[in-house]
Amino acid sequence: MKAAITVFPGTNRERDMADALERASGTRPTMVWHGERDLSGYDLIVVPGGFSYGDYLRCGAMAGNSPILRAVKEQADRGVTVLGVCNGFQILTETGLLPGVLLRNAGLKFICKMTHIRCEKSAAPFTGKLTQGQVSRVAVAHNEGNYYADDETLDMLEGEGRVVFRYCDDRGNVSDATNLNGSQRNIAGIVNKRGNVLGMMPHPENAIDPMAGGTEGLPIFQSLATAILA
Amino acid sequence: MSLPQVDITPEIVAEHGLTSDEYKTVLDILGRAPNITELGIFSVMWSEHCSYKSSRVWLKTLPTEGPQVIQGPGENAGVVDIGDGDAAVFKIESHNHPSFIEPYQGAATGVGGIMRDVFTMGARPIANLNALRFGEPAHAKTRHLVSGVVAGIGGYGNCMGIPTVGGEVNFDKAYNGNILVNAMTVGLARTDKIFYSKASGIGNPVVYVGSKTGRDGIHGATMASAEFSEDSEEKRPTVQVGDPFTEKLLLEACLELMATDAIVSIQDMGAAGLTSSSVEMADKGGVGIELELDKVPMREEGMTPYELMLSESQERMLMVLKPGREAEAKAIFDKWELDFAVVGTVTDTGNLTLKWYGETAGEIPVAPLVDASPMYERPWEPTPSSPVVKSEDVASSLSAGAALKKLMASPDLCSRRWIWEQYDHLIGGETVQTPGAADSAIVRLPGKSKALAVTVDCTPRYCLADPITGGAQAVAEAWRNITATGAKPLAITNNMNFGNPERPRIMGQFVGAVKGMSAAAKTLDFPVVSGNVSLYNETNGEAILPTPVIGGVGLIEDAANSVGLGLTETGLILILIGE
Amino acid sequence: MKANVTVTLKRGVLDPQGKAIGHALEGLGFDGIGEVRQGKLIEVELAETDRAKAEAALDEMCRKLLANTVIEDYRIEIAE
Amino acid sequence: MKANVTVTLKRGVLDPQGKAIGHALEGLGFDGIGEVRQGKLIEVELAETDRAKAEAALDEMCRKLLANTVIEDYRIEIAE
Ligand SMILES: Nc1ncnc2c1ncn2[C@@H]1O[C@H](COP(=O)(O)OP(=O)(O)O)[C@@H](O)[C@H]1O
Repeated sequence: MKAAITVFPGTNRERDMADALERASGTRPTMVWHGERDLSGYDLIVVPGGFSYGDYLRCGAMAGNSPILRAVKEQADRGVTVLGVCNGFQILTETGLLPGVLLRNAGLKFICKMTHIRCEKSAAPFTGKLTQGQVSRVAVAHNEGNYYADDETLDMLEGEGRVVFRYCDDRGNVSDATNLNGSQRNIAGIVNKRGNVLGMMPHPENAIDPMAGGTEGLPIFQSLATAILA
Repeated sequence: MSLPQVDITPEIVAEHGLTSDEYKTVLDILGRAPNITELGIFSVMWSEHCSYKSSRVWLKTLPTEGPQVIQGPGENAGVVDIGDGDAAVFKIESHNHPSFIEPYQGAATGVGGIMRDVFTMGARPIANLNALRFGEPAHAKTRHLVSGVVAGIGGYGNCMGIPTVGGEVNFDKAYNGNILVNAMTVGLARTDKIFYSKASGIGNPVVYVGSKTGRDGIHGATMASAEFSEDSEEKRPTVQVGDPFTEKLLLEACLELMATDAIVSIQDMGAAGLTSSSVEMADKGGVGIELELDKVPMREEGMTPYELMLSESQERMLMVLKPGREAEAKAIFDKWELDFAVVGTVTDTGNLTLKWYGETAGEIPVAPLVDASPMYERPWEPTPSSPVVKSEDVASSLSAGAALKKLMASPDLCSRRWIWEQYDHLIGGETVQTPGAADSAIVRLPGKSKALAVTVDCTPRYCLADPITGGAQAVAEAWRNITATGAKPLAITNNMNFGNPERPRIMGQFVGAVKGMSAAAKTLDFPVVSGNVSLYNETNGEAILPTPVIGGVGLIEDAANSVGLGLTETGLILILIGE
Repeated sequence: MKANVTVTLKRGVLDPQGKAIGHALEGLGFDGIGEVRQGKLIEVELAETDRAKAEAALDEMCRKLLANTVIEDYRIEIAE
Repeated sequence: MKANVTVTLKRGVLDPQGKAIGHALEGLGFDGIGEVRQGKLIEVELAETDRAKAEAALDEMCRKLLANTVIEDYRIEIAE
């Protein structure tokens, strides 16, 4: 698996992401600096978490306008698998690769904790190793993770089965009480129409180690490794 | 661009906080009257903050050595050997006053400052901690201050991508008008790649990197003097706005350059900016430094040498490079979109020489400036001993259950989850014991099985009742919190927060705490490798509780063996040990 | 030329910050506080001296970067 | 009554957001961008109908909550 991780000024979870991908696939991904314009030759492109450009103006806005994002878009259009996590999700919505936006958390505070998400759809390349309804304990760490889209868009996402993860409790119950940031319909992750671009707020890459965070994030990376190696 | 001419009147001298004796020493050192820029430099260097003039005599009595100590107090941070060629680099620092005035930015820039101290030494920060003291929960300002400070600490640390893994919080009315925000950073370096601030190599370039210099933090009172009246009605803010994004770039750029061998020495521009960084670098190396101030990257128009030397703008560093390495260094800083400017050279004059478009804007011999910095043996009174309260003598009408509930709900003991959830404590994927999970946080070294145990501790009410015992207790608690997780305590850093040292009662608290801390650190073989002193924490003559905060660091060879607080299964046996 | 760009949330998009400010104002004892909304003000200095050209450029800046038109409206005002 | 309060950083205070926006605009190919500063816009609806009283109340709101006058300036505009 040849994976690229994009690095912007202010990106800070690129190493966590590289560790997770390496653990699942056995190969170390390549870090690609934001000034690059060509991303051809990779099977997987990951836009990781952090504070690209300080999260100034709007999270993801400046990175979303950078040259490398044009390259990400090109590859996505050609069907290459693209994963955006946290700031990466924000960036992908800013570029229009995914619909909606991520607003400030409803509680107006940064939230860092372990939480649960429910897999709504078991499908390659992102969730092939998860079963539908499977609950995973993963980390969240964000200030703007409040997913918002108008009702029409939300209905379309639901109708097309594009909501991939929702915030839930440890038994998979989805309710207002488990909606930690105010997201519409508890949405934690969505895919594009074609199914090759996934954006999610939680950090599965911080749940790959029995000693720190547990290992319930690992199946996502194993899904990618399997789907892409196959 | 001519130099402003300012008459040095007794009022201006007083506004710069120099006593008449101190000013006489200035005249002796220079053999003439200083100009305004030179006066500003003396004032900054001899301030309590830089010179430790009230505390130095006592700090010298602390134990600072041990086989594990690579660098004790005196550098940007302390350095401790943790085996296999790895070193832990750490320090704690206060940002009390600014955090009271503007809680978010004050706390944020405090965190930024302490991280710079650590990565200046070549260490990548791996953990942040914070020790906070607020007024009573019911006080009108407390809520606002707590939420602003916590958001500010999180805002800076989260953006930098360094996990904030521990801390402590107390509430007491003594802090109503003077909160305490102490931030600690622990970093990781290789023992053979530690960077120091000692300048050397006559003719070597002196380089400025980071953000541009603005008029941040230049003291309002001084600015109001006639010659700076441009907009004197608008009092200069004494609070800086932090830019964690730029600092993250600065961190990466510095570490990238440090991986080469181009740097001779490096010093961050902390509170006293260009002044203290250049003076310290020159003094440590026994050399002179000439600065061409007009080359300093400036954020605003019309800045004067005085302002450039005194600015407290954040996210800046000063370095001495090996000759001919400027282009290579510049390429790295260009890549990270940071300012880079060669602003001077190392000289053999022993002087700090300031140039302004070719003209001399100031010239001060460095050694006398540093050596003559005032040191006071302030009079002090021992704290009268308070009667010991025996538990048998305290009548309680509460049942054990009710007492437990009351304790658990009290502001000083209730859950701190509300705070630590606002801090990214998981980034890096190495936080083996998270906040609340153990007596100290455990952060593993990337790619290794060993980990550091880190904690901050102090119980101010003990220190008020008996500073000696309280000072010792803080050290002992840090030691216990580390050992309780299975780690071996290595060394400490301390943040001495006290009231006005010119009052013998307060000075007595300081002296007592140092004595207690010293005794405990000696007994436990737990030396002090860095620290910070914050005095004059008073409002309207009401001092804060004496608060000598201890930051402790320990080592555990296998993080898998670390122990938390949680009762992990039923049927476990509880054992009480100790007296 | 100096311009002020104000970026505000579209009507109908929830504004938790504005709501929190409203609450806080009530908590401070201010009466009769209705809806409170928070937006951004961006002041831009431009070398451009032609007003129409400046406006066109600013409009493009807003669409490309300064506002996210999925949720935000913007307004451009040329100051001088 | 409706009022717009704008809160801006004082002259001389570092504005990291403004700086980053300026950079980004240049990166997008916009020329002649001078200083960019970012501030806040707060729209408040008030039950008060007396203009002078509203202004006084708003001034107090700014000093107490909406701005920190150590680093920020504020401006009040009554819209209608
Ligand atoms: N300001 C803070 N920042 C981060 N973590 C904190 C802070 N205050 C307390 N904590 C964490 O909360 C937990 C409980 O704190 P405390 O009651 O002081 O514990 P203890 O008395 O066991 O030292 C600890 O894990 C501590 O690190």
